[in-house]
Amino acid sequence: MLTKINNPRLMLTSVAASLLLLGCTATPVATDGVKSLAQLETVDSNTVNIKPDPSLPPLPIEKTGKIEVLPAKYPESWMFVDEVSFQSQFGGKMIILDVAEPKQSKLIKGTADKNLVGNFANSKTRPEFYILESFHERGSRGPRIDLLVIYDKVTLSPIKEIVLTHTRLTALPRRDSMTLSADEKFLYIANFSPAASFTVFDLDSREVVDTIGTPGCVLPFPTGERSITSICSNGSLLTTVLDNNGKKASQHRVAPFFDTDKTPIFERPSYIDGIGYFPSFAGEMHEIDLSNEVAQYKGKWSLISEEERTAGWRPGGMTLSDSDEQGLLYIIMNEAGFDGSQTHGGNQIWVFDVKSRTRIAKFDAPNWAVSVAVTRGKKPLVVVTNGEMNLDIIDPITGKFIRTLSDFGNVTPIVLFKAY
Amino acid sequence: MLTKINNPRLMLTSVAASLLLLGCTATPVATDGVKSLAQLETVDSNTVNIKPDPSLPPLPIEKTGKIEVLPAKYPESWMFVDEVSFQSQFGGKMIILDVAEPKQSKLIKGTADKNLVGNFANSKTRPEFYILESFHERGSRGPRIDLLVIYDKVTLSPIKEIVLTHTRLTALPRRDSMTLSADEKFLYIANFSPAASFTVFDLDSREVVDTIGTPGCVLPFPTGERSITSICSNGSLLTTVLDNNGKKASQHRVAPFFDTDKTPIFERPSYIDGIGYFPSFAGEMHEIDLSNEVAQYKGKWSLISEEERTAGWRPGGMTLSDSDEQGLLYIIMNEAGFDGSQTHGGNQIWVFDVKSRTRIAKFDAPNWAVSVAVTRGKKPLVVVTNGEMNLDIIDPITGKFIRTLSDFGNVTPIVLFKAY
Amino acid sequence: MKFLDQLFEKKARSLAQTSGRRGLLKGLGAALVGASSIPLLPVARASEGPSMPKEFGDEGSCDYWRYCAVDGFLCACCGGSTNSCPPGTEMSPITWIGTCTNPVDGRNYVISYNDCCGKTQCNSCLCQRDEGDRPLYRSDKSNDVNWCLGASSSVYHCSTAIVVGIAFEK
Amino acid sequence: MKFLDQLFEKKARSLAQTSGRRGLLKGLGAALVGASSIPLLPVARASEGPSMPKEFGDEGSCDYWRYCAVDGFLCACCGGSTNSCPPGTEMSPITWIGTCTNPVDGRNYVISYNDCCGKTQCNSCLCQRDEGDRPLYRSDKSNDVNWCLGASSSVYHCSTAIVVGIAFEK
Repeated sequence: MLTKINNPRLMLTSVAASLLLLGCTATPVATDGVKSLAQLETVDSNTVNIKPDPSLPPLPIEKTGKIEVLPAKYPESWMFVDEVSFQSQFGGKMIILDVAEPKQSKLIKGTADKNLVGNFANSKTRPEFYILESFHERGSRGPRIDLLVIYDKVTLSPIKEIVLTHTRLTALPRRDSMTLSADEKFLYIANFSPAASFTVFDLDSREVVDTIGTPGCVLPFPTGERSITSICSNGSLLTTVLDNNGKKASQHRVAPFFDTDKTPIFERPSYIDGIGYFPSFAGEMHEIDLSNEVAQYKGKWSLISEEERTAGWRPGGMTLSDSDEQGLLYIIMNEAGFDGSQTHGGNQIWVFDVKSRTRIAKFDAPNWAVSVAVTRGKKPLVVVTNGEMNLDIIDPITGKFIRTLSDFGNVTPIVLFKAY
Repeated sequence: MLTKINNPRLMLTSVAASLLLLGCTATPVATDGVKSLAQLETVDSNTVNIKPDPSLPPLPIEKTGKIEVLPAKYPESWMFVDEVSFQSQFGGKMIILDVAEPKQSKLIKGTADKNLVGNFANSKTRPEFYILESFHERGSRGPRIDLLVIYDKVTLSPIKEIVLTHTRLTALPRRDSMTLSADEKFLYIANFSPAASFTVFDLDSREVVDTIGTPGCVLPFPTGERSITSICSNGSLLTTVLDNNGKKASQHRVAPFFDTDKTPIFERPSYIDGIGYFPSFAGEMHEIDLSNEVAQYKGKWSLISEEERTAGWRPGGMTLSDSDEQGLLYIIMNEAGFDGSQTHGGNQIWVFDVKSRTRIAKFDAPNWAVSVAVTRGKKPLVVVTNGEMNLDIIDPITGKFIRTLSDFGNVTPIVLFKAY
Repeated sequence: MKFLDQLFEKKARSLAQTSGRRGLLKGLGAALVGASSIPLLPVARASEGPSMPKEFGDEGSCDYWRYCAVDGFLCACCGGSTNSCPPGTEMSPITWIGTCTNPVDGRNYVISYNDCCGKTQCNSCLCQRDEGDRPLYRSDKSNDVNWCLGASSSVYHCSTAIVVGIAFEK
Repeated sequence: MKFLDQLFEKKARSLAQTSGRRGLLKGLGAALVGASSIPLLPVARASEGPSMPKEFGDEGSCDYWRYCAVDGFLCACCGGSTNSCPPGTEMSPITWIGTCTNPVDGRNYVISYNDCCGKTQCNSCLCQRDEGDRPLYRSDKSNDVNWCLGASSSVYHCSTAIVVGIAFEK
């Protein structure tokens, strides 16, 4: 029935199957079988050494319409990549990536759209994640709407969309633009118009509870059971305490501990055991205890020696630090830092034991480092967004560069989140 | 009043202006002037040789809110670039580009958004152009709407948006997805669901006149005064004749002149003096007279010699040909063509005098050629979308490569249109 | 779009050197087949033979045999597979088809390249082979069309390559 | 975003070599100035002197003096100029500011980096200098924010660099 093919390098077969296209109005054209021999091609490298065996049974006909699903619990090596798509911001998305997957084509597990520099938050206990995105009715034109979209982690489909009425923060992505309370009862959403506030969203009822003003203070760093700490324009902190319904109970100021002009700190902390670690532009590490009802400033220490400071070492990057589950902190360092280089990244990753406030390792970023993240588990991998906007995978124990991940839909993957 | 600066290489000045930010809730922080000398930098190459002259009067304070406008008649060297943004299709746009502009920063004259692989048409006589685009309410989700947007060429703002109800053609962009009647009274809009039809739009009243089915036949090639010719799945043509109101008067078949399986032609013609030039995959040139009420097939001739055919020469590319105002036709040729290479582009541009059906020139595409276009006027420039998705500019008289245009917002600029 | 390979792989000018290499099977009078019409297809069904049917190759590679007429992002790289869509997308019911030869059994199969729709472009594993591709007037074989026109979302995400029949010898 | 330069210019790893080069003026206690509040600004006005005020350099180059704190696409490359928006866009009334030194007269000027909004990103002449840039808690000096939040469209297209005052000596 089938043309016998002895030499796969000169394969040419004449076929004609039946003519059917549902909904197609084109007049089916009867084809008359034997075609010109105009093109003889070698077969692909993939198949060039295969000798066809026509005695094999034919492949089964496959069903259409099949859609994949994901496990409810994501493996430790999976991460959420915030692909902000800086030069085409309607195309932003979260990419769910297995950074330990050896096979290139299996890196991507799925995606969720995130329009116009949307914000993202992830749940550790609920089988869902949260995207806050905005749309104009006509792309760049027409009325704007801000939407909180609750996604099902298994199907990657929206469960519910909630219209929000306070202008959400739209800035380069960061890990703390939306955060969850310790018990994951409430989601806290940063607003910025540029008046600053945050919206409390109840994850059980899936309804907005309230929006609470934080004049001059930004971002919702979760604190204790039911509190939110924000960082203020005068170098102080503001903790908002909620009641059990998510309504404001009280607000508390923590005295200024830095100068926003002279000694600025990054507003992108890492967390270890209830302490928020906020590096300064110049290389001090500020500790803020976020484990109780009100934030408490715990002092600072230096990431760098005097010699290193003189040499020009500074921390820097878009997502410049992360912590692993063993309590180590990883931070990008730039040997040629200056005021202006703070978001540009660096050439090394330094690893700190924050308990002893000592550096325990450092390794070179193989291709520059703009952002850093660490996977979950006892044997974490360090994932670095490099200068070419690909991801370099490094073993933090040995400091050894493992490989570069590219062509996973990445254009500007500047924030990575642990997946649960 | 100002710190005197003698050495611009060691510039450091302490400044403090007044504190005002309309609508900003941040508490203004009083700054105390003298700052740390932590960073001393050399100034930029731009300015390094300038000796500041403080006796000059200060720069005037500038107004905000200024928006540029364009001339109603675009110069001959301007083109519309269809930036389809293939890997981020919400970010598609038309870029108005002066391909003869020597200064890099002045290449772009303006842009108009074109969402989800929208279609474009340009008017020669009206101070407007047309974009057909689609939106879902929530980016990739929600109800879809197809919109014809009429743009003002001077302000690059929408004049009117018209909702269309027949599924518009969504395919890789081409020059003939929307076309105008010879007198520019009517706009013809291709629909494809995959049932094929075209919508007649009155450019005077700015209203839809009618939608006319063309079963099995696609694309609206303008014909004569008030006719539209489409190309059919059996290798024939269908001409639809309209009355003066834009309603269907009659339809006429032109007998099949090619085999859509064996001897396919490109559906992307160039036009010279009322004749549509449709190359075949294998290198024949089919002439269709579109100057009268009903299309007339005028026969074919070969772009290539027998030797060239044997060697593998074939035409190919996304927008593989264009004509200049002197009546010359430019077509991309691939020396290693095969059935499957038709949209891949080629390594040379050949120039034909279609009256004498002879090739009068050929030149190498400096960096591969995927699409080709020619500017208006007596001294046209050839513009080639190259394999890196930049534009190579070539002088067709000498065949000499002039320069490459890049970084003009281009990602996948695969169709170019003359601007008027 | 083959010419886009370069863009994604950032290898300039490789196209000119490689564009003649591909072409497992030419455009040979293949069928007008919509995936949703499979039950009506008079094609050979998988037999219940003693040995198992076989394929060979990397379904994440553009060279894989099923992709002979493909033009798009491979769903096998996007969280889907050759015959399934990534999570949260929707498979278009209508599409274009190609006829590709399985090098393991030497048979020609009708492949339906159903698009997965409803999320922003996958933007991984761009593959443009175009063997047997025809222009818009042969819509059944036209891969320039956004076939998500048949889905509830017209946003193209990636392309599958589904075995929907055996192409009969003529 | 400076690290994006590479992406756009396709020059890998140049960042590490060049990131220390820039820095015309450090972040020196500059002003909280919104462009819409200019009439209220107690700044020096252009004098009616005999010689003309001067600037020098290519306003399409990231090195141009006015761009010392910029982070975005330069409107001067997008159909606009240092102080005007491209056709069909809208200038945001609020924004962040920097203080840059004009090398011709040696003066420090307050520069307002008003975004132009309402069309898809210009995607040309990406420039990230960030001198004096501060995080979100100092929103007046924060260039990570999409300042199109003050315009009718929140879609960012490009950034201007408008002289809105002279920075006084302290």
